[in-house]
Amino acid sequence: MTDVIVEGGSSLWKDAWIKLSKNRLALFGLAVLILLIGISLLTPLIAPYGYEAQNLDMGATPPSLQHWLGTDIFGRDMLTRIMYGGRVSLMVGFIATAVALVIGILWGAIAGFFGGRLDAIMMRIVDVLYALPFMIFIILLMVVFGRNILLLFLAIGAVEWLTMARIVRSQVMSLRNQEFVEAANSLGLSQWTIIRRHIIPNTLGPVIVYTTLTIPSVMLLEAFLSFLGLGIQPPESSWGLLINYGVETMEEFPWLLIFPGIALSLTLFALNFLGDGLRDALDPRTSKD
Amino acid sequence: MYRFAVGRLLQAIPVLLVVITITFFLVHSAPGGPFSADKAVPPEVIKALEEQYNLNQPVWQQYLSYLGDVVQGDFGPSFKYPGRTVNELIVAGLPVTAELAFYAMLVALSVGITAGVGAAMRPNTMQDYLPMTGAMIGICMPSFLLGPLLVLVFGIHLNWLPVSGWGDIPGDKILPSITLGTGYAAYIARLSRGGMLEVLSQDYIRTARAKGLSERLIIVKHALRGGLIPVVAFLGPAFAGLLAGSFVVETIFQIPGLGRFYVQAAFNRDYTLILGMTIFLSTLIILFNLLTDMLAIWLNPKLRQEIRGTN
Amino acid sequence: MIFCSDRRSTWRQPITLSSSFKALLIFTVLFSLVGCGSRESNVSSGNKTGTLYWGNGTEPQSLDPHIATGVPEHHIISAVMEGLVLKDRKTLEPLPGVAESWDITENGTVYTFKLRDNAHWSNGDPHIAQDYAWSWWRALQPALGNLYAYMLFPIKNAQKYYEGDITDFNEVGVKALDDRTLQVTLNYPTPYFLQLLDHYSLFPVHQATIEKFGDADQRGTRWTYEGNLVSNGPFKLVDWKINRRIVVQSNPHYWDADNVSLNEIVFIPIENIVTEERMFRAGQLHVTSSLPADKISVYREAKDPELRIAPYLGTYYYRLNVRKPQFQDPRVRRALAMAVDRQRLVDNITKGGQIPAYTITPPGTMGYYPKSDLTFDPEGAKQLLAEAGYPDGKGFPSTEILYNTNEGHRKIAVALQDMWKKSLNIDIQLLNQEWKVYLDTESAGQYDISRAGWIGDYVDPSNFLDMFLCGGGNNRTGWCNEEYDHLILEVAPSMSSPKKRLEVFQQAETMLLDEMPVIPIYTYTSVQLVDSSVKNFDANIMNAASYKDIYLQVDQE
Amino acid sequence: MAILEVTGLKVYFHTRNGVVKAVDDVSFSVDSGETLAIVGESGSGKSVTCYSLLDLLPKPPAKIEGGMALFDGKDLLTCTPEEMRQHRCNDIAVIFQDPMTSLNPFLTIGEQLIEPLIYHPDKEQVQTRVEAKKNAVALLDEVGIIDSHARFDCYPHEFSGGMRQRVMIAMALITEPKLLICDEPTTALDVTIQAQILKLIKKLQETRNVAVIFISHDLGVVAGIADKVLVMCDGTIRESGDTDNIFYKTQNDYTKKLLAAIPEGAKTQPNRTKSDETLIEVTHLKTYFKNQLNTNKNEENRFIKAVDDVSLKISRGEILGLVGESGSGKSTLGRSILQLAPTTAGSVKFEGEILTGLNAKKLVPWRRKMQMIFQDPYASLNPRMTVFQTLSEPLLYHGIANKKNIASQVRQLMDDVGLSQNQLRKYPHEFSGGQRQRIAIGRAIATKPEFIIADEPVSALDVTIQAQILDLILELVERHNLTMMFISHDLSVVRYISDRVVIMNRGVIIEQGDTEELWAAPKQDYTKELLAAIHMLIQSQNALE
Repeated sequence: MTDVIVEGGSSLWKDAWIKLSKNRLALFGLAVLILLIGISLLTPLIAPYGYEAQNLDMGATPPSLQHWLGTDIFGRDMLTRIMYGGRVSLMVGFIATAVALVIGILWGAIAGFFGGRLDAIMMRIVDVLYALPFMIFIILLMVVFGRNILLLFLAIGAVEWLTMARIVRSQVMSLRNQEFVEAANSLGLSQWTIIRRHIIPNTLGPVIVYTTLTIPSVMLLEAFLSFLGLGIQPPESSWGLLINYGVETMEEFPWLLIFPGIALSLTLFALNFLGDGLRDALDPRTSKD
Repeated sequence: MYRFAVGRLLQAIPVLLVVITITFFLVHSAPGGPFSADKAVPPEVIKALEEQYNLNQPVWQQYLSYLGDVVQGDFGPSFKYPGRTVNELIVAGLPVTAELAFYAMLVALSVGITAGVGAAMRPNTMQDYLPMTGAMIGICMPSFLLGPLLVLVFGIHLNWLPVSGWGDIPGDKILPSITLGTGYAAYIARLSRGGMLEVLSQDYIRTARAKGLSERLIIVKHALRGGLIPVVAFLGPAFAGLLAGSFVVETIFQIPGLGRFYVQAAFNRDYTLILGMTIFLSTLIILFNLLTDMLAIWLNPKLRQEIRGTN
Repeated sequence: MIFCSDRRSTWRQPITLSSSFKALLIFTVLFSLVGCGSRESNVSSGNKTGTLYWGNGTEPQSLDPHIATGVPEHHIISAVMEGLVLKDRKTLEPLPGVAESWDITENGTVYTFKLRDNAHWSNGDPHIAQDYAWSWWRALQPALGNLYAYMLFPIKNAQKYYEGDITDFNEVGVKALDDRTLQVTLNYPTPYFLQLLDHYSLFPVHQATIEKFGDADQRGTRWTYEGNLVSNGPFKLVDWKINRRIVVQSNPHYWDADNVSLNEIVFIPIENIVTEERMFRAGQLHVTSSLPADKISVYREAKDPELRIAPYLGTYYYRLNVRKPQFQDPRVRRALAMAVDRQRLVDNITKGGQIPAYTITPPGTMGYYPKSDLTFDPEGAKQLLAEAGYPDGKGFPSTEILYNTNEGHRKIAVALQDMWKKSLNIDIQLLNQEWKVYLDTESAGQYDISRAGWIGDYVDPSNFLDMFLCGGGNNRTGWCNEEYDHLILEVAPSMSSPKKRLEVFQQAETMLLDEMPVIPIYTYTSVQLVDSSVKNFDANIMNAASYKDIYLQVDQE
Repeated sequence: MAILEVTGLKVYFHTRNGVVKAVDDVSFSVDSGETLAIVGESGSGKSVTCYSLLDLLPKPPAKIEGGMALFDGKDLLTCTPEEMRQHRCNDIAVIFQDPMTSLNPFLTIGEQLIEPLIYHPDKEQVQTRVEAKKNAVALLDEVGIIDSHARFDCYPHEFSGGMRQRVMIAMALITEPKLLICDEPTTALDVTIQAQILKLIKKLQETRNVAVIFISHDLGVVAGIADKVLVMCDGTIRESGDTDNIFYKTQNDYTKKLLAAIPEGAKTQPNRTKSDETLIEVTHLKTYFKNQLNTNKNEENRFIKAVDDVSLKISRGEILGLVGESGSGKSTLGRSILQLAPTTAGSVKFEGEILTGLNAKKLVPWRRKMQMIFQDPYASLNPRMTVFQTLSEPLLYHGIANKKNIASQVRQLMDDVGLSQNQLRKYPHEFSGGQRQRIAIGRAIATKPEFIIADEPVSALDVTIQAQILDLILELVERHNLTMMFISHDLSVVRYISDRVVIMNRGVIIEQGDTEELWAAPKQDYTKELLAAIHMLIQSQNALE
């Protein structure tokens, strides 16, 4: 039995792209995201100052011509800090969410599709992970494995995929007794092929919407972990950390909070518009023309 | 219905057992003992202390004796606060955290559902975009930012509400509940809007309208029940999140809840306190998940009969 | 729609919205209104009823003076208990406490204390000399885990008894001659011994109460909790709600009860200093335990009278692990020390009025002003580093600064990282570890440079210099110098006059600073907010408050 | 006197890709006591016309461009929402098509019945709950719900399709309307129940002197009930007049096409040379499901006996019709034969090989030889796969085609099922019901099977499309020499297509035999009752001839 090479396979995504390009809001979201990613990638070239270049006399000055977004208490240029912070936050946001996405979808699809005792066991495991004390888990990770970025993804991924698994499971359970799944069964396709080709593409809608909500919360979780010493170490920083420090001096130096906050919320809005647009695009019922 | 509840409770016991076991060995393998301190502690003192809390026994023996105690409801003494038992600390902190989580859930549900339903009634108009944009801001606004902001505006500049404490001064429960509840209000707004839009497109809504019922009655009596099912499904994970999230809010508003204890216990390697709280919190989460599942079943008459077995 | 807060005018509904949206708006506004009754802040009500609201940092571990170690515990214990000797609230000179008077023999090794006859416990029992003999016996029981047992070691044979070399407590130099007189014999003349008597590890404890709740050396008994504690201080414990408040009220049986003006003190445990500052501004606290660094400059510019900054007997320093290859050569250690611009660090980063420190012992400790040739000289440092084999920092191995998760430590580490990079061109990394892990790593010596700080237990150079004795529990640098130990352990105690004693300490300190296993950075300052209505709470380098003298008075502007 | 006078009604849908003229200048009138039937295929605008009268159309896309609808002198199209509520409560009521989704699953039927009475817009007509319940129970009896007092507090899911439609009728009549709009009330029901509902509506109309607008796509149903008929197509009226001259003296060719599409009469082509080799043999097959409803352990109804000890043979080249009402177990039997449903006992042999008991892996080669066509064209195709992907999957999976000739094979399939090849890139939702069923058939014959089970392939389609699909199936059976089991509840369709017929009820085979013999002389009385229900419809039609 040759594996199914479907010549027109990619068309689901091709059509999705055609539909997406007609949705102005989604395009705006995509443009903003590409802009942010672009800036992050080019940061080493276009950053006005070194990210750890301190200038203690210039401590915490408001936005000026020299420093467009002002400086932090060490006199470091905030615009550069936000750019470098973007690199970390976006990387962490996308990769950790991807990890959570993959594990969550597979776990949810298998639990939902097979049901019965397997489903009960898998879901009880999810309940156990929900209840475990996250804090101890973090400290242990930090200490036993030392300190590097991969650890951060493991820590975040281990928490985020739980809810994703729940969503995908409820979606798959409703799809399971649809007639086209029974038709695929009557063709004699293997369980795994049915899940891969028929079940998962039809769960993309709600999964995408949830993903666009996960990325910002993951960025904030990264800040909390970095603050504890698990994530990135000073003098590097991320949007979450900048916001965290900015909150403490909210009254004295408001710009330390406002600009990273704008960066994060811009990402969130862009992601949401893109996510809604992508969900509609992947839903064949929305007309292509 | 109760047969279903009993079935789920029986399932909860092995889950709890696994949670206790994993946490126990997780905690004991974390480096740094409960008695190390900034000032150098003479070795003979450490030996004496460990004897008193029988930490010198092999780990699995401690585990078995700990399980023995837990079964009788004794969660052991706290290392960090000599003389205080874990039961005492939890009894002091749990009601506050549960109450905070409850009020936050109240805020989340009331604001979230009102916004969601309002948006669903007139989709793609100002009354839809305004709450939904607000919801998006709510999601992206972390509580460690929203809390201080509310305190500065309402607590200090306008001096309407107390800045901290829980239950000492009237009205001191409002700001913390709003801070903790906002994030979830945003989620619930989006979920209830989706659920309501889906239900409002159903045939039986058209039947209700054809019967000449008023728009308001159709929403409240016919649409709400079906529309809010996705929200009910979300309550389980949301409650777990509220309990975990209360740590930040308790620190900002100086609330004597379990959240801060939980983090401090981890930092102090207060083994019995961590274990005790993990058991309590996970029981609370499991119970709440069971409650929300039963509510979801109760809401849907067809499921309710299938479970109860007799029509 | 009128709001009830006095200063705000009416706030009308500007925009009209569809009906359901109005419902939402009205609902949220009403919901927030519910709390708005007439509310008087703690400070204003406290000033009327003589109740002091005190921000006390973290939740106290225990009020047993022989177990507690932290500053929050120290505040409460010094309110409810009192030692033989008190300290003057400005000069910290010894003042008569439970002991009415005392005389010291010629050679300064035997002290005889005369107790007051009207001294009583808070439950009315008479307070007699035997209480002290029993209490100090209890303080030296190893099972109790008393981290401050070493404060009693100046007493003859105390250390031997604690370490189990001798078992008969009578050999220890403390004897109650009769109900009113207590005789204490020391190993060798200790000029600061009277100060030790004001430290809570030497406070008396009520034997009957302790034995009612378990044996004397049992750690986790409930004798210090609300309703049980019997103490001899100006206040007595009335209420203790975990994580909420600890309330003490004036103790009628106290020997000096009539001069105590405060009726009640409420200690509020506040974890987060940012929250504490907000509570102060909302009038819920008379005194805060600390203040966030960035807020200090705001209060200073505003010349706010409620801001109080005072020198504090403590030094913030960095430990260098001499066992590491790059730090074996003292010239490298010295170069690092010389490259630190302490003045700019204190002005721009810590901003708490700290004093740049060039010696380990804070200047002015019991009249001891240590001299040091350490100055900020980046060029000299660069040159010294080159001499030590690392011209322009080349070849210098990558080094890590270890610090525990804390906002203040992070800022200082980042600043120093940059200073060393700029002037010595060496590559420094930062390692932020959680508290217990930090302690573990440090005591196991697995660090290059680590952040450290020491707050004096009593005002005497020995409390600082003892840290660096060979094999000392707190000497985690791995540095050892017999000559230094000899000076501190043998030569200094044998000096007859205090002045000569200080000269020996100077010699030892100079030796320490030449080798530079540690880099002094700044001398601490106590920074806190004190409401204008709080009187007689004077600043001193131990940041010790004598609660019996404090009174509240609103001064009419 | 005309109770409803509609002149020049125009309703357009403003969708993203242009304006759709759903109703374009329609005029008609209805007198009280008279039944007007509006007939047309799906998409002809018959429902939109009626719903626009009661303002039930979703406003953003739909917009009433023009025209007037006078009801007792008042224009429905321009009245205020408050007045419209009065009309909905007192004057006009609607019975919707699908009883399964038109009742609120979360409320008891009693509650939904008394709602219009206790929340009546004008105050003096408001009734107390007790009063309203009395009226509701009386009405339930009238529409034929047995022990209505007890069933008052039950939930919709506890009623069968037919019973629910009776509740809908009661719900419509409770406010004593003057005009009753029935939107295809019997389409989703079985044939015997269809007859009963039509009789009920007729009786109620006479007793209450109510004007009725009866919307349907099935002329057979309309013949027996309507006084006047309106034939609509693409939003316009093609013909209107009394029932008999529409049915028998029509000149309009569109109406003729509709009349011709009603399948009746015996199977026309001669039987092919039917070989007597048995392809499928089913012996004592049992398929039981755990009865979710009552789990108390008494033996008797612990299991639902969907298929209860069935034995039958299907010989090669034959089309076997399997007939039964909904819930008779015919679909389960089909799925059990294909091993899609877990069988409890008995065996299924395919060309002598026993299939029951084989695991999934071993079944794959047999799967190639047996395929299935499903009932609901909307659900049986994966919404996110293009036609090309749906058709190429079986071909590639079973190695019938490889990368090179897959495109040509798929195009060949498209021709076989009569679809244009340029639609390969499209998604299922872009096709009509009939076209989708053609895709499903294409997928079924892709693996060149020998045996196909068609589970109610045409019951969800319009009558004209039905005829085309049946012809397609017959042609394919012919060309590929297939053997087929045709499952349906529609007797006239089964008679049109199958050689032999098996009648099934409650999981048991009642009777089986050649189609025409069975039609002429049914032995079992259940079969008689089934056939009688069909005759009733045909007689009313003949009577008019």
